[in-house]
Amino acid sequence: MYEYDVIVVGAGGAGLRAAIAAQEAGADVAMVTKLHPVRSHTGAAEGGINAALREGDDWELHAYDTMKGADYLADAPAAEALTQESPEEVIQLEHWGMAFSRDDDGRVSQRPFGGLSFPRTTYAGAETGHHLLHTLYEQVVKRGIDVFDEWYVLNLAVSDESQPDDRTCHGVVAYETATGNVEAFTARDGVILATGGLGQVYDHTTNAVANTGDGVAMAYRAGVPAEDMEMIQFHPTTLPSTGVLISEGVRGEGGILYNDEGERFMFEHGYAKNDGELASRDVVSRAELTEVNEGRGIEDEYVHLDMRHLGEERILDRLENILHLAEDFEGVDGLEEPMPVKPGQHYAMGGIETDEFGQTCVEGLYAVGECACASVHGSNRLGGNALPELIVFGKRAGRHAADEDLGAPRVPVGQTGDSEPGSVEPPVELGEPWAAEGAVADGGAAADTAEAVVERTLERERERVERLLERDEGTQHSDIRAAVQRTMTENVNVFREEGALKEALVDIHAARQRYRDVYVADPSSTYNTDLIQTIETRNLLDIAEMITVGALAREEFRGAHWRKQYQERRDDEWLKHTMVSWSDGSPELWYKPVVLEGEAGAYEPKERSY
Amino acid sequence: MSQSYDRGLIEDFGRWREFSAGMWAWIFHKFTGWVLVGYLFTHVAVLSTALTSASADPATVAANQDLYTQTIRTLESLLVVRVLEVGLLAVAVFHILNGTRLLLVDLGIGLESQDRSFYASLILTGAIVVASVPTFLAGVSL
Amino acid sequence: MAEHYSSFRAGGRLWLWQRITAAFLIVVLAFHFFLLHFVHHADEVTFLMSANRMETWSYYSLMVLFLVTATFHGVNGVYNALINVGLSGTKRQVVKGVLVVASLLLLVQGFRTANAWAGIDLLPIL
Amino acid sequence: MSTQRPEPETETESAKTDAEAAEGAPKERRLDEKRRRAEERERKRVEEAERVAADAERYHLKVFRYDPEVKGKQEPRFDDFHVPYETGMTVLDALIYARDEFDASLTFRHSCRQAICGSDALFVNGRQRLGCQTQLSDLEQPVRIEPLPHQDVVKDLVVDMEHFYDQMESVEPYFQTTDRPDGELEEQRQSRENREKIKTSTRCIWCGACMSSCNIAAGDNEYLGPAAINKAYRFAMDEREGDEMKRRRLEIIEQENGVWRCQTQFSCTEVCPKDIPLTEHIQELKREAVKSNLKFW
Ligand SMILES: Cc1cc2nc3c(=O)[nH]c(=O)nc-3n(C[C@H](O)[C@H](O)[C@H](O)COP(=O)(O)OP(=O)(O)OC[C@H]3O[C@@H](n4cnc5c(N)ncnc54)[C@H](O)[C@@H]3O)c2cc1C
Ligand code: HEM
Ligand code: SF4
Ligand code: F3S
Ligand code: FES
Repeated sequence: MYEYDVIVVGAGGAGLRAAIAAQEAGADVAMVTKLHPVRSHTGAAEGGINAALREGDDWELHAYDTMKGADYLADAPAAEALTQESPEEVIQLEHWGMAFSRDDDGRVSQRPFGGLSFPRTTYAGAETGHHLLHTLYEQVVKRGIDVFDEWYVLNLAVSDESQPDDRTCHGVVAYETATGNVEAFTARDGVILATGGLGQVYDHTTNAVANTGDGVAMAYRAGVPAEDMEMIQFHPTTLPSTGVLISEGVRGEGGILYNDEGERFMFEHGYAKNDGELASRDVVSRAELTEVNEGRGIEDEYVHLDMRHLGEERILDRLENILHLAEDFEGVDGLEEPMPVKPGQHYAMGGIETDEFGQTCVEGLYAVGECACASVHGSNRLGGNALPELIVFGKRAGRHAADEDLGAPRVPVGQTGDSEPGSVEPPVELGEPWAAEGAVADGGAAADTAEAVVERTLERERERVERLLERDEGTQHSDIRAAVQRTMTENVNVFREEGALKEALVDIHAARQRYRDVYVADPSSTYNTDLIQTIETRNLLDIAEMITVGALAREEFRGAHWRKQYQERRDDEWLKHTMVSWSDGSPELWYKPVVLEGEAGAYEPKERSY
Repeated sequence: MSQSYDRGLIEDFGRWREFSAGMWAWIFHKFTGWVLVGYLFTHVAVLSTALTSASADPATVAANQDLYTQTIRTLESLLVVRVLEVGLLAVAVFHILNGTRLLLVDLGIGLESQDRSFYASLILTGAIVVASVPTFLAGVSL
Repeated sequence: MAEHYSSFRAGGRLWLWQRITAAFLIVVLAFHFFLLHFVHHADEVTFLMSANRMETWSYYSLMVLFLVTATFHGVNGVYNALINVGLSGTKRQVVKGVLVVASLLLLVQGFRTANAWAGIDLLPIL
Repeated sequence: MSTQRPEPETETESAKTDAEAAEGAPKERRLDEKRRRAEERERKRVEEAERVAADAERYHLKVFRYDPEVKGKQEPRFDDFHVPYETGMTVLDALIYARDEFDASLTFRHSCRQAICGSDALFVNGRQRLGCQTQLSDLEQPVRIEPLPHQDVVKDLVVDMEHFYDQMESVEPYFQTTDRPDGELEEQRQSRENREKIKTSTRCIWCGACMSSCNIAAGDNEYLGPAAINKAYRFAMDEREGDEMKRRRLEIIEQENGVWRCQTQFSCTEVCPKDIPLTEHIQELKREAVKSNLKFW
């Protein structure tokens, strides 16, 4: 049993920043992470970090771009917090030694990015995330913060009151990969979830194999609502064979998209008459797929991204990494030929519902980074807006968890008087109604002391691990995972249609049934990745279901969410967040209004054209 | 860690087939270096003992009949000694050439062609040694 | 966890000397070999000739310097190699001691040999 | 492989009725074309699949196995896997296939699949490489996959990285400076040239390949090793830290287990998946250290 003031789960950019902030605010902090910190997927981010640093730019413009990019589904207080604090956080990174690309005068360079009205994306070559991650980890090393790496967090220790809003999180239970020990970590002040993305519900994704949405699933089952889960960003430029990302920086620097007929289709086919390639990601992704579907794709699968005209010097200076990626993973020399690209799952705008300090409705439980939904990105995230989210909200949550007073939040969390119930008509039963695991959440048990809550969770998780290890026949997680990925990719992709969404629910239900039979083939307690993946797969099932339920519920076309039947944005009815809560073993759907009122006034929804 | 498996050093050198140029250069340089120190010690030992037995008699010395000269001559007339000397030459030449390569590397010169310069050292060593064989074996009585 | 090293050690100095002596040795060793195997064939070596050469000041000092640098270079090389395989603690001190003593012996012996040829009456062998 | 299409069937239906209205419209022609091509491709794919199944183009992997707890794996052994080949398949893909299809207990670290997380450095056909960055087609069969040499094996292909992390963290791997610019939003200036100079050194992904390939690091566990020295280089050469810090950095790397241990074997440079010129950096630091010491000796 370990005890700390603040426990940070996950050591990507968000977790590291949160840990540093909490420690600076005087808390005794530990990080628990299933990967060594430098292995986190933040390292894969390429393009950059948006910050209004320069003359002629200001946070209000950035906030405006963000809200517009979000198609007005973002909460203004969160978006404003992001844009106001991003500059100082970026400078902080620079002061911590991050190797930003530089202008001739020695200042940090900025470049244009999709959907931005000002070239405000700071970057470090095409490896921005790598530098950010390592710079932050270096600060954690400097501060001597305890890091439990290769410890997989199995569950949250949350008390079991009937209303999620009354519950408290007292810690987490984790599995030490190297030894198979299951241990409890008690958090006196708070638990911060920073578990990152969930791309593994799709098979063509830019996300890492470790991005299985564990945090979202754990919080969800502890009663915290998941917000806007249907809002999945598909990045328009990923390599067809692997899903490896070709940064938006390529288009930012002037890269051009061509179809099979050599047309610059973003302009020539009128997808974005003004911004062309630099339109928002959802717009470009749909344009590419439309080209492919209308027969103008190359090999009917992808389009070409050409950067040859930028010249070798500029490419080597700013996009060198892209050359390596195209070469190693697609066998294409970006200096000599155009690169094949197609859309792939990239980012989850939705996630664990939090306010602008990262707090969830469960006392003592925070979420930051990609697993959280503050909500900054609404229905579509702008490129370069996720990394600032990590550092801005990481810092806020860290300080808040360490009991610093940051004022009252303006983004409401949990069910309030403004919430509105919702429903979909699923073709099958959703959730796990058979789960006998406790009436309300499977996080904790009705117990009053923190110790008892933690102790119960520990027991329960030990049993779960043992149960999984004991069985020696049934289904293997890899089959279930593959089935989920297949159905999500086929049915809940860029273009969404009611019948297909329902089909996905049927498949997910079938997968859940099979999961009841799952077994772990590897009997070892040393580095048992089979066991860990089996547990992750359980999380993927919940995530897939949340995404699909949200997609089925939202009957409009907004941002990344496109519905065949509903070809327009419907502000009168749908200017609200879709919320899914785990209730009695099945998802409960409800809505909460979007907060458009910010410091800079109200963000009036306008038509989103680029 | 419950337990872990240490494959030990044997396995490393069991992998010699997979060594790269730089590693071979390192191994050869080590070997030749050791041989050279070894030789330095023996060399001084042999010379000094031979000298002890050299008589101080100027006449014998003048006639090159002193013990020292005779010891050296006897030694030099043995084929083994000659062959060993060729070996020594090889060792010394390689050590010099590769040593020069290392000095350049230390100065940051030719880092990209370090493997080629190693092969060059080898080939040159071979060439010099082969070319010197006649001289080295000259006048040996079998 | 992170050990902290701060005290300055002479590692760099030995390293530098190893290079400097090496540079010197390239020339002298080549000269030595060439002289004794090519100019004069090995089997023609005689005490007299050696003595004659040694009596020249410059040759004598070159050879003494050769001895000193070669000894330093060789012994330091060996010591370094041993450290590289992880020799440490008392063992290392012992090895160091042995090497130093051995090189001193070598130097003295070499010096006496040279003197014998040069006819200098310092620590005579003869 | 993902096929992202909005309902192909219905699309086809409506397209057909459209076609009756406006026969020969270019869009329609293209769609017809596309359908034809799709069919053709599908036929090809099936043929291809049959062909592959028939002559079973499989890659032969020999994978190191060890588990301290599992009977039969306590004595290290090599297992054979025959993985069906697809174009573009990497060593990591092959391992994942083998694990998912043949033996779920096959254990190896991996995450990003794109050479950035540094978890899957392996010893493949006698050389340290990242599994995800290595194309099967570049390798001779059987492909021998082993855990990184010179590190203790925890299980199968997983090695104990603790020592590597300790070395990395022992060089004060964090930015330190005494003078910060005034002004709240002022950044420290850095010239482009200086950033260029440290660029390659900042690319390290902590994969440990270099350390594993270095015989000195293997023989002498105190040696900082190329990656840690490179980390030190990254800071020592960063002009933003200032001269005073640079001296301190040089002191760290020139301690007895620092740069002087390097014997310029070059294997580190050869295996580094991020093409960091490690030997060059180490050599430069040696010279820097000597230079700064000459002033003091
Ligand atoms: C290829 C790519 C390029 C991108 N480029 C950009 C860009 O240019 N600009 C931008 O702004 N954004 C970019 N993004 C988005 C951005 O990088 C991510 O959203 C962000 O890095 C996520 O950071 P994180 O800290 O939330 O999560 P991660 O960095 O993914 O970290 C998650 C952490 O949680 C830990 N964890 C997960 N589950 C558990 C568990 N069960 N127990 C314990 N620990 C756990 C993991 O070990 C890991 O340390 C990009 C994303 C991708 C995939
Ligand atoms: C003639 C020119 C010579 C040159 C250019 C030369 C060069 C070098 C260099 C650069 C090293 C250091 C290798 C390293 O630390 O990475 C070295 C090592 C060594 N040298 Fe020389 N050397 C020469 C002559 C000699 C002589 C005459 C001797 C014998 C007395 C000798 C014995 C050694 C030994 C024992 C080592 C250590 C080898 C090891 O690493 O184990 N060298 N040499
Ligand atoms: S220097 Fe290269 S080989 Fe070494 S750890 Fe870093 S990336 Fe890996
Ligand atoms: S392999 Fe080792 S010896 Fe030096 S050049 Fe690299 S660190
Ligand atoms: S899987 Fe991340 S480096 Fe290979």
